[in-house]
Amino acid sequence: MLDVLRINLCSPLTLSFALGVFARLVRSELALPRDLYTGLSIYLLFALGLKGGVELSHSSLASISGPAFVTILLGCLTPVSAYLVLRRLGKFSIADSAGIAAHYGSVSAVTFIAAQQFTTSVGAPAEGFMPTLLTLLEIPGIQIALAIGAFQMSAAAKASGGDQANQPGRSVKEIMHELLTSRSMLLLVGGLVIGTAVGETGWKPVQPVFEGLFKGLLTIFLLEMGLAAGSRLGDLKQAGFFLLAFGIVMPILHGTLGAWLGSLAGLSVGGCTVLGTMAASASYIAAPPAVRMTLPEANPTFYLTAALAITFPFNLLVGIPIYYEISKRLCA
Amino acid sequence: MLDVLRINLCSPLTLSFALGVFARLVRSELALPRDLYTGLSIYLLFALGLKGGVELSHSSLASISGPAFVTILLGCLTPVSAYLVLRRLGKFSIADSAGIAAHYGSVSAVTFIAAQQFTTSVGAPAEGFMPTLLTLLEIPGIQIALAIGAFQMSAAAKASGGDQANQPGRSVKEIMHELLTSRSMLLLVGGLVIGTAVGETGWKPVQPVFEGLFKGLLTIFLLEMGLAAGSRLGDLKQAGFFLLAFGIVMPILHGTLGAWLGSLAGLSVGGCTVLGTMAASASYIAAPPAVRMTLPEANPTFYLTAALAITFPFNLLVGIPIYYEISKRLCA
Amino acid sequence: MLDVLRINLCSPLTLSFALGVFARLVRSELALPRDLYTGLSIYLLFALGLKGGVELSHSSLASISGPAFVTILLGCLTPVSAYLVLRRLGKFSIADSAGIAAHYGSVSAVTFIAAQQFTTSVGAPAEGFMPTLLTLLEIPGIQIALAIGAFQMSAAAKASGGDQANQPGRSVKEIMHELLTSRSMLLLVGGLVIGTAVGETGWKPVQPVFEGLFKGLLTIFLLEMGLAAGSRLGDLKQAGFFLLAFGIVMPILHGTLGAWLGSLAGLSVGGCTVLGTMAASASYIAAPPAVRMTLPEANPTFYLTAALAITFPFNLLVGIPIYYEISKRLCA
Amino acid sequence: MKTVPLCLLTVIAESVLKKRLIHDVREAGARGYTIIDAEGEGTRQRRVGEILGANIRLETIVSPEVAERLLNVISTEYFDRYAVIAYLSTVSVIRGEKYV
Amino acid sequence: MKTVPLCLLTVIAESVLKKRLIHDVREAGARGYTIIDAEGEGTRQRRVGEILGANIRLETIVSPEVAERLLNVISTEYFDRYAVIAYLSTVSVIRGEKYV
Amino acid sequence: MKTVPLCLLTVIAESVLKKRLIHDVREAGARGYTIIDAEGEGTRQRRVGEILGANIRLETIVSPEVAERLLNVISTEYFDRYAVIAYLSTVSVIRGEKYV
Ligand SMILES: Nc1ncnc2c1ncn2[C@@H]1O[C@H](COP(=O)(O)O)[C@@H](O)[C@H]1O
Ligand SMILES: Nc1ncnc2c1ncn2[C@@H]1O[C@H](COP(=O)(O)O)[C@@H](O)[C@H]1O
Ligand SMILES: Nc1ncnc2c1ncn2[C@@H]1O[C@H](COP(=O)(O)O)[C@@H](O)[C@H]1O
Ligand code: NA
Ligand code: NA
Ligand code: NA
Repeated sequence: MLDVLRINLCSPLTLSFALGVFARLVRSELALPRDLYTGLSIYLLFALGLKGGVELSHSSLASISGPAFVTILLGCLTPVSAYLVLRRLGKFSIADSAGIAAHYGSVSAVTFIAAQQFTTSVGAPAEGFMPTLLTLLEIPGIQIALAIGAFQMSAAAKASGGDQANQPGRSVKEIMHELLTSRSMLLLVGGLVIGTAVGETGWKPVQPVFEGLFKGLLTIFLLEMGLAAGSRLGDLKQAGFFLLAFGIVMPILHGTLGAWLGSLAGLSVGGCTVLGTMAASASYIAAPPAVRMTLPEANPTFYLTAALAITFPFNLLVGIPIYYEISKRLCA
Repeated sequence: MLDVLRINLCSPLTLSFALGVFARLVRSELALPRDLYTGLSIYLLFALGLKGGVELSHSSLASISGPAFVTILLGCLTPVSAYLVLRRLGKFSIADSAGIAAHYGSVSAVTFIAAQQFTTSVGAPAEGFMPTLLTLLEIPGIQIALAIGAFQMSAAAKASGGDQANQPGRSVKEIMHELLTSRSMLLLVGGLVIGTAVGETGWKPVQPVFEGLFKGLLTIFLLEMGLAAGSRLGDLKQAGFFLLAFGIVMPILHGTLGAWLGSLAGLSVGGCTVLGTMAASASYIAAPPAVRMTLPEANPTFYLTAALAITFPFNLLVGIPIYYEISKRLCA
Repeated sequence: MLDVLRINLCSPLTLSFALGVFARLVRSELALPRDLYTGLSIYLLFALGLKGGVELSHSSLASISGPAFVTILLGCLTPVSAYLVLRRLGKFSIADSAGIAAHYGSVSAVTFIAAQQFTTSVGAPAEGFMPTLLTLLEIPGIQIALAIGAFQMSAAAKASGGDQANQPGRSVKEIMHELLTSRSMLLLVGGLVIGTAVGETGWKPVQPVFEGLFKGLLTIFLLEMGLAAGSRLGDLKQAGFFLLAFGIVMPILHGTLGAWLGSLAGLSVGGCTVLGTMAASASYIAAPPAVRMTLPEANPTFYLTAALAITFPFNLLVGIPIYYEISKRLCA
Repeated sequence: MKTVPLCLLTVIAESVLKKRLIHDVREAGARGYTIIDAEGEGTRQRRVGEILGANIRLETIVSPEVAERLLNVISTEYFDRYAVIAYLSTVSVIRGEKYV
Repeated sequence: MKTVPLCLLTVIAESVLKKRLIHDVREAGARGYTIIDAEGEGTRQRRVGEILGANIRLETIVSPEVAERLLNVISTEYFDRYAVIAYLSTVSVIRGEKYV
Repeated sequence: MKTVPLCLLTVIAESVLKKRLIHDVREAGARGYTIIDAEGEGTRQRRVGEILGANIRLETIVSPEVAERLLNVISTEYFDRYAVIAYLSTVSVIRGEKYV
């Protein structure tokens, strides 16, 4: 276990993230240009999809249906559990609880990638169709949490005889459209389809870019993630102790649940680790704008700090090795 | 033929373009940052030039003079044929006819690259000096079409006793300067010269970037091209049926002419295919700003839609294989 | 010597720089997007640090202490010599002398890289810890020159009974903070630390990006440097003959001093060449903003033109081979 | 040169609102708008370089009636819950008839 | 603080005109200008993200005479055939003498 | 719609001054500011695309007193030695009380 932790901590990925946090702590002017950040995230998502697609072209439908089912199940369970914990135990407002739950119901692509790299490096690579599961998990969690929020708030408004009716809410259709056609969705699913269609032959000539550069560019991306997380550290106090604990304990619970469901669905140790990590991770790309648009009453400091400055580094540093150890035991 | 078409359709390049179009059709917010687009086009042009230069350093002057001559001939013929068809058959205004003709007289670098990739993948690589021909074809077509437009418009103005004299036209010198020192010209020619000068030895250390990454980055660029073309699809109706037919038939005629002239000049099957594709393609990088500046009366919807949303995908999907089949017969 | 010069002149790096200058001379609109420039410089500095770090992990502390000492000595000597020459011989104002001296006391990372590439290509690679020396030389020179400027100016103000006291100077602490936490410092030192920590194992997966792409991306960066230098050429006349001579003679003196001190500290021929180049080079990334902020009275035309349009190309084209020849003799 | 005095309405808002603001501007009857990326700080929080994105600065030249309508929409829909600032000034527009 | 009232002329135009507008501004006698990249929509067509490029927003602080001269140039050369909007306002400029 | 007339102070300056200007704006008591990247040319020299960086355009809506204070700071600290231009206008701000 300690050895696994050391491998994880001493990788350029983790250390780049740490460098980014450090740069913010010493108030450096270091910043990645906005367009570089966007370009890198487009690259990472598309490459992820493409490579997943090429590997998917070797998988049978039968082998994927069980894992797909448990993934959708995870997408329905985790936002509810997160919401209940925040509202009941944490005494957060309806909007804040739903807003944070939307982040924990969805999934962080970078954490997913880190988990894939990790399982490969410890010699237990995950199934080739994992990126397919990623796309299945990305959206339902956000939707369910936002629906809970909207429903509860209008109930509360009615109870207090409020005039919430004049609030120009955004239609479910609009939100669904935005999520389904969002950048990450299109690139992931598009990459998957293209990768499956072209197979190994088509993949070869583009492999130097979409596979060869992957880890190096991810290292640069993590530098930026570190900068973003570092600039949130100052908000930790405002977020409070409960949110700090939530950002660490909830992932462990969701991670265990994910690994367990994965083992039931017959995934390998690597697959369980990655599915557990997906369940444990909190989105900070797809969820924030959706929540900001739909639940503006929710305080961004809470959900951004929890997802980005607590749960993301936690998963990156110690979470993934933990889910791996759990998966090893579950699959033994 | 069908097999060749399948190879062409199932490449990451074509499918990325399709993904971009699809993203626009479903009104996704996906967009490449402007600077990434500029950066990629700088890279592609420079890499094209460099590689062409390195290969040029193996070619003799004798072998290139014939092909160079027919290329310049193509640059003089195609804008005239395009103008006459548009003006006589299509009944377009002088400005619109000249504006569109400028695009079809010039050449699209990305279509050129796709043709090179295609000929390599079917085992009939083109001559090493093709990028040199590209630079020869880039400019004359635009110039001739603009000259026709200016000349015809002032004739028409005189005929109607108009006061076109007070129109502050841009001098030929200014336009030539802009075209000759344009980004694409400088990078292509500069790359050619540098590549020729450094030869294989100097090329080695930079090869991983300028050759290794080429297809992968082109794939990303085509995603953006798809987005641009997709956002033009809505204008197809406004462009009308004639322009749609023009955007498909004209390339076939120009492509056949190019392949035929190429075979006369002694090019290989691959060389004829690529030269045919160059003749068939329509510029959407160099031509649009030149036309916008010089012939503002021409409607951008016409020339952009024709070049980008009709002819570019047509060539990419079925044009190139057609020119290849034609070239095979011509060279047999 | 001539052969060495030819190798140097016929590399894609040098020729790309020349292409950039040429583009400006013909008033081309060619320009790298600002964010691409920033992105490339982030990449180059980080890659430099990482690779240096990996190689540092093989070096012993004993082998580095001598070179480190002479490097710091160089950082103290070169700004003083540059200041004295400019003030006494060149009759520049205090502010201008100090401002230019700050540039020549610091170091240009791109020139450093070019020297490393050069020594490798002539078969005399420098020691692995050179990037560590780079970070040692980056800052003291700027500081010392700025201190001289501030001190002399307040002395002059007192002498003339001036009211310089009300000038809201920036505290030393602030300037030091900015320099120590500057982008280049953080990326270089951060890269060094990460590279040392992860060693060969961690380096492998990111090597395709941080080593494979290095020369190619540097080629693109030098295109931009050429554009920047080219747009300064017009200022050469304003800079005057003295500055032109200074920008060529001073580097030779500093380069000889650096190579000599390097040989005293036991560096190899390659190491002496690179250390000499470092001493000879003038910063145009770290120094300009620091000088602009602290000595606004200094004319940017002088220091930018000298560093960028005179000394940088001089070192790139002929300086480095000269320092190599000198080093060969010193180490013989 | 003949000019027409018109209202220049400037809105600075967090960038997630971009699409909605464009929609509102069109709905209210404006003939056009111009948008620029911006960063800034206000009473709420910093909006620069964070994952949520920065600000946009939208300006639109409109008749006083359209300006009034737009301000109403903006203040009821966004003011309480989003980072938004809006201000009006009068400018002399060439070919101003086009924008009424 | 002493200020001088001067004309602030703002021109929003399609970006192919950038070089020519800068030339016109200098010719008309302005002492400086500031340019910002912009996107927008007007009565002609959308000018964002297309290959032709987006808009620029140029502002220049000038005397009323220079403003008048510039407006004349812009309206005869560009208004009919290019996507352009221009408007004037009066601002109080510090060290305003510099810009007359 | 009720609006409050306030001062809109616009400062265009070389971008090395960004941090210091933000500091000054806060010190002077402004409640917020908005910054946009710009390029331009003035009486000193071109500030675009050079290594030193381009310009920024800062705007802040403030009370007349704060504007006066800020102008004083800017003119004593920067005017002589840096490329800076600053101008004031009056705008009608919605929820203007917030910014005083
Ligand atoms: N006084 C002000 N002057 C100029 N811009 C402001 C001002 N106050 C706020 N802003 C801008 O409006 C955005 C939202 O402000 P707020 O709603 O106060 O958080 C900020 O990020 C700034 O870009
Ligand atoms: N009413 C308006 N308010 C603000 N900007 C406008 C307005 N109308 C047009 N524009 C800008 O001017 C450009 C050209 O407009 P047009 O000439 O009407 O197509 C547009 O792309 C917008 O950026
Ligand atoms: N008359 C003007 N109108 C608009 N912007 C100006 C003007 N003069 C100067 N500027 C801007 O202010 C910056 C500094 O000007 P200066 O201090 O005159 O060199 C320039 O780079 C321009 O962006
Ligand atoms: Na999750
Ligand atoms: Na053509
Ligand atoms: Na030096």
